[in-house]
Amino acid sequence: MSRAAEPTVDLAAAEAQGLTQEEFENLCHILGRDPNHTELGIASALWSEHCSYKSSKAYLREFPTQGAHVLQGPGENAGVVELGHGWVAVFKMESHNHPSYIEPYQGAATGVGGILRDIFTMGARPIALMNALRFGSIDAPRMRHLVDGVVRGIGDYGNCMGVPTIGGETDFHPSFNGNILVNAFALGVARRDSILRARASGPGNPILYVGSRTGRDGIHGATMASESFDADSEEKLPTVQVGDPFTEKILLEACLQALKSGAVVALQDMGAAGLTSSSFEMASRGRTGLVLNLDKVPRREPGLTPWEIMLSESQERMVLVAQRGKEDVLRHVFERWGLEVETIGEVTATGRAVIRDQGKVVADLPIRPLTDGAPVYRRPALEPAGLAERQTKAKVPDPGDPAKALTKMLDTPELGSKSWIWQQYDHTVRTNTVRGPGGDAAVVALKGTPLGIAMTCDVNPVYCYLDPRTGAMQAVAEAVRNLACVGAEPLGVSDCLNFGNPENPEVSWQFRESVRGISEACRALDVPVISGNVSFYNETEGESIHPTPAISMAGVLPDLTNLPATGFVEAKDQVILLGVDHGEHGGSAYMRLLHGVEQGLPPAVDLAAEGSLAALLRYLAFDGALRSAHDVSTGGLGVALAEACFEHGLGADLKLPVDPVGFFSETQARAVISVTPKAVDGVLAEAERRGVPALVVGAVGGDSLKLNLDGTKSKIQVAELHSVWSTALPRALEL
Amino acid sequence: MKARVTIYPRPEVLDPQGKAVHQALTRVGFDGVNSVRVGKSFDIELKTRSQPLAMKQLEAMCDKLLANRVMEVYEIEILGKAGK
Amino acid sequence: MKARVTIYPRPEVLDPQGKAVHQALTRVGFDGVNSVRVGKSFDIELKTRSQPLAMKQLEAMCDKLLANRVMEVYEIEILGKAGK
Amino acid sequence: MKCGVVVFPGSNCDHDVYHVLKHLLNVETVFLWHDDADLKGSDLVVLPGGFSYGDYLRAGAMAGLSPIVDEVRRHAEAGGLVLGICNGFQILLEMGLLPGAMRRNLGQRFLCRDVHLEVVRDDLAFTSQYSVGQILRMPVAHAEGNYFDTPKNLDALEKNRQVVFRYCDPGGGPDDPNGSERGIAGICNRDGNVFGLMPHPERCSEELLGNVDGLALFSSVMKSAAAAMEVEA
Ligand SMILES: Nc1ncnc2c1ncn2[C@@H]1O[C@H](COP(=O)(O)OP(=O)(O)O)[C@@H](O)[C@H]1O
Ligand SMILES: [Mg+2]
Repeated sequence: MSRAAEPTVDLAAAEAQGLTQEEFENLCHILGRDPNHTELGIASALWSEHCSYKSSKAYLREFPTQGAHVLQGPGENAGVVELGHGWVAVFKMESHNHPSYIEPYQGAATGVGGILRDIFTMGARPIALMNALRFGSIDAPRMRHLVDGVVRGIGDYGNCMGVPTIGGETDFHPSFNGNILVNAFALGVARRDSILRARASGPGNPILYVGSRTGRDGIHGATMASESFDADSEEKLPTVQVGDPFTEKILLEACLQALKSGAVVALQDMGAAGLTSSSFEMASRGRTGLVLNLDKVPRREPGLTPWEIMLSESQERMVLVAQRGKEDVLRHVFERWGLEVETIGEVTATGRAVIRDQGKVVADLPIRPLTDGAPVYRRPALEPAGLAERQTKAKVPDPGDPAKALTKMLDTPELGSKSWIWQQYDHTVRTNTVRGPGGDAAVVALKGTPLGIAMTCDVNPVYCYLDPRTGAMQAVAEAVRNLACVGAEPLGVSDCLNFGNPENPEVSWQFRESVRGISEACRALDVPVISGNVSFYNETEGESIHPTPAISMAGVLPDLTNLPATGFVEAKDQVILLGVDHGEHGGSAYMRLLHGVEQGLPPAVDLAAEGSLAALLRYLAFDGALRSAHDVSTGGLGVALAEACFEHGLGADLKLPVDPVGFFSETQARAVISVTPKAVDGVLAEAERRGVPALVVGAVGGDSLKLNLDGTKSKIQVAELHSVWSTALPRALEL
Repeated sequence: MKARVTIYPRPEVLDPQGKAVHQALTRVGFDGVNSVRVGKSFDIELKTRSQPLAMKQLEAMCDKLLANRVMEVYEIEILGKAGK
Repeated sequence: MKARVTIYPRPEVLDPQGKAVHQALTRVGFDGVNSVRVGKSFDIELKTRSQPLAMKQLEAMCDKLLANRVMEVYEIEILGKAGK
Repeated sequence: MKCGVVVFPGSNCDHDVYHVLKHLLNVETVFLWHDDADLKGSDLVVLPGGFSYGDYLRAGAMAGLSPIVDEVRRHAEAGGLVLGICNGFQILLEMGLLPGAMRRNLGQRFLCRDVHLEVVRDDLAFTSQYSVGQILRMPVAHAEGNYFDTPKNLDALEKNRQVVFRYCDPGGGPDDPNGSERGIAGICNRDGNVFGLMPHPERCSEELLGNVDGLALFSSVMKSAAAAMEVEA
């Protein structure tokens, strides 16, 4: 194409691509001239919120990222922690919110595809997936369609890949009516010495393009993820990215095989901002430069401009830096798997990206000034108006018959079983799933070792709305607790920070507070942040979502012999309550679901108490004393006890130290465990030694849950409760 | 009134199914194929006997449920008055 | 030569997909529907410009790969000479 | 005894079956690449689960045309053992080595959960370690497992004793998680040397996974192979 046909570059063009006046001037200053159209496209993609983290970077530095187990913290495609026995775990969580709202099936599917590529670019084989989903009210427009599409999209992609989806979170809240959240998590394993970092090093080394051909898919995706939805969003729709899990599966196998050849210097997937961000990031990390010849890029359709090729977000594509002279080895591997492979450029020592098309240079940009030199903003932050009012304690109505109230709570999509979702996910493939979905944390065995790897993801957006700092701390604390319930030691966090528009000072404040809360909790509980993702601009028509700093956490179990169950296992086992209730109902499910009130301070987080509780649970699990353990979280003791009964359809006869209101209180740092009668004394003594309040509240047995709440008696058949709980979600979906 | 609705991915949208079928055909020796696109087909029998009404109903069905306008296009063909 | 191959479950085969679509249509208010069958559609562009040859190739493709004769039937329609 | 596990592009239970055969049962086991028309002397050929070629047309359709498939057919016709699990079963149907076809699940969705199976045949090389009427628990994970054939063919299938496993409830009563005709979960050919089933025995062959109901299927094969060898000797 002739350069003359290119659109003119001026401030208006820059603004149309998402740059501010200041950023545009800065760009011209860096270049020492005006950029051309392609260069402007590249720079605005690199400086988009999604790629540059310009509004979050300054705050994210607060996270603790070091630790004895950490091999790679934030900065690469995914973080890496040591598991032992020469193995490492590689994991990350990422958002795909905007695409999933526009086209739920493809948006969610490609979200899974993207997070999987982040794992295998590091040289690790993905072995587990999780997903954290936030939908609006089930009756909101399009919501059932969104739920259906997102779940099918996640399932079809992960299932076809043969990576089990073993856990996640699903919630419904009106603050997500116009902007759902789809966060995908993947974890892989590798031998310690086979981890690869995405650094383009060694000038003269060829750059290879592998995988699907390039089309016009998702051009501007990164910019779209950096804007809010409004009425004319439909107009700006890019070509929807379609996931091709079959191609990704062979890409995975071929890449892992290619890595074994020793001929790969670096591997990077083309995610947001496609070839632009992948090539710039690789060269930036390697402190090198590169030359790309766009003629060589395999294309799906004719007539793509350099601008489009550089910004396309076609899926299932990789850039690979090969060792010079060993290209043929790699070419052979990829061709055997039937994949396209092309040499599209080479690494240079110039520190510049020189992009050529049909013999002409179409872009020539310095790399590090555009990556490391991207703008950094500390946006003005302001406590939300009306916060104090929101935090005022509301009156808590008496529930009447506790069993009836419990039934009503379990009869909601929020607290009902999520099995309708996870039965659509293959969670048993790879034959490592020791604990699939349905418990506190999922666990996979690591073949060839005695080790287990546990994982969970947690956050309560209502808590975060009422007090982002406490809410974020609670998310970390709950994740640690969930891991402890299976006896796992936490190794690291990958966070996925979903917020509204950061240019809104109230959102900026929520973000800052949340990051502080995560940092504080991670420090206290000794879990470093090793990777993560920020998703801003989650709002519609000016209405922000509730702040949702999702926390995914992975941990390790030294062996799997004594793995406790989530629910009661055998009659006559003694039920012990760990922790004490403080009657906290700010943002509780009881107040929200039964009384429509979302007010007060969220439950306080006592990090020391959480630490002791988790240590106790791990000790008891390792010791073999724990028959079952389940933490108390959303819905309080009532919901935790009901869930404990469901696993084997076993009832319990319990005298609890709470009144009917306290039955649903969400005070933290608590768990319900069951142990054999013989083990009780030892468990109580250990709890006392560690300063964890412990009380025997009754025994497992029978087919009903019998309650004595401070004198109020109530009883319900487990089967009756179970049938309500297990069908609540499909009924709400009108299936 | 019987009608057939045919739904295809928009031309610019990736069609992994079409790609896979094309490759499979080539693999088993059908090398005379230039391209394959895969779509869905719905044979719908309507109560109405009025063609304009049928068209209107079918268009509404496509817009509302059958097709995903973000990435698909549809065609409607009336097959015959009687349920043939 | 452009052709369209349409593949449907045999009439005697229960079509749960068609049933599900029918129910969904009814749920969103389209109550004028008697029945729905769901099939697949393939738009195939062939190199040949001979219609009889094209038919022969397409039939072979259907028998060998595109349709499962245990439960499916196919129709072939030539759409036009040029890759329109 | 030597086992061969076929790897199609998109197979994803290949390593799971390999693990059971090689590591749990200590049998010589090799992978067989779809593009090589060579069974490497395998006595048992396993077509594993997964999404061969993405299952983009119909599950198993495209894999049914791979170069290795002709060898598998020859092996089967010569009386060799062939086991198809999940996608492998679908491929055997598409190849015509087993009768019938798979529709989408009645519920239209992918289904991953434990199901119960009634053992209908215990006189096959694949089932000798089970007994007729025994109830097994096994995981399924599929979207197209809704077995179909015409009533006439189904009658023939039953008459020829080709139904091997049938879905049931935990007590042995009728159940049908995916809508399969007559609750059919697994069938064999007339000679009983080709067996296909939708549930995944390889996913329940280890104590660690909380269920070993599937292991006997693989050990049955080993046992009958050992017996056959004794006869030969
Ligand atoms: N989208 C999902 N995908 C997979 N599993 C899910 C999903 N949503 C919920 N689950 C599973 O359902 C169970 C209940 O979830 P949740 O109530 O969030 O657990 P917890 O309160 O212990 O974190 C968990 O085992 C979780 O892994
Ligand atoms: Mg929990």
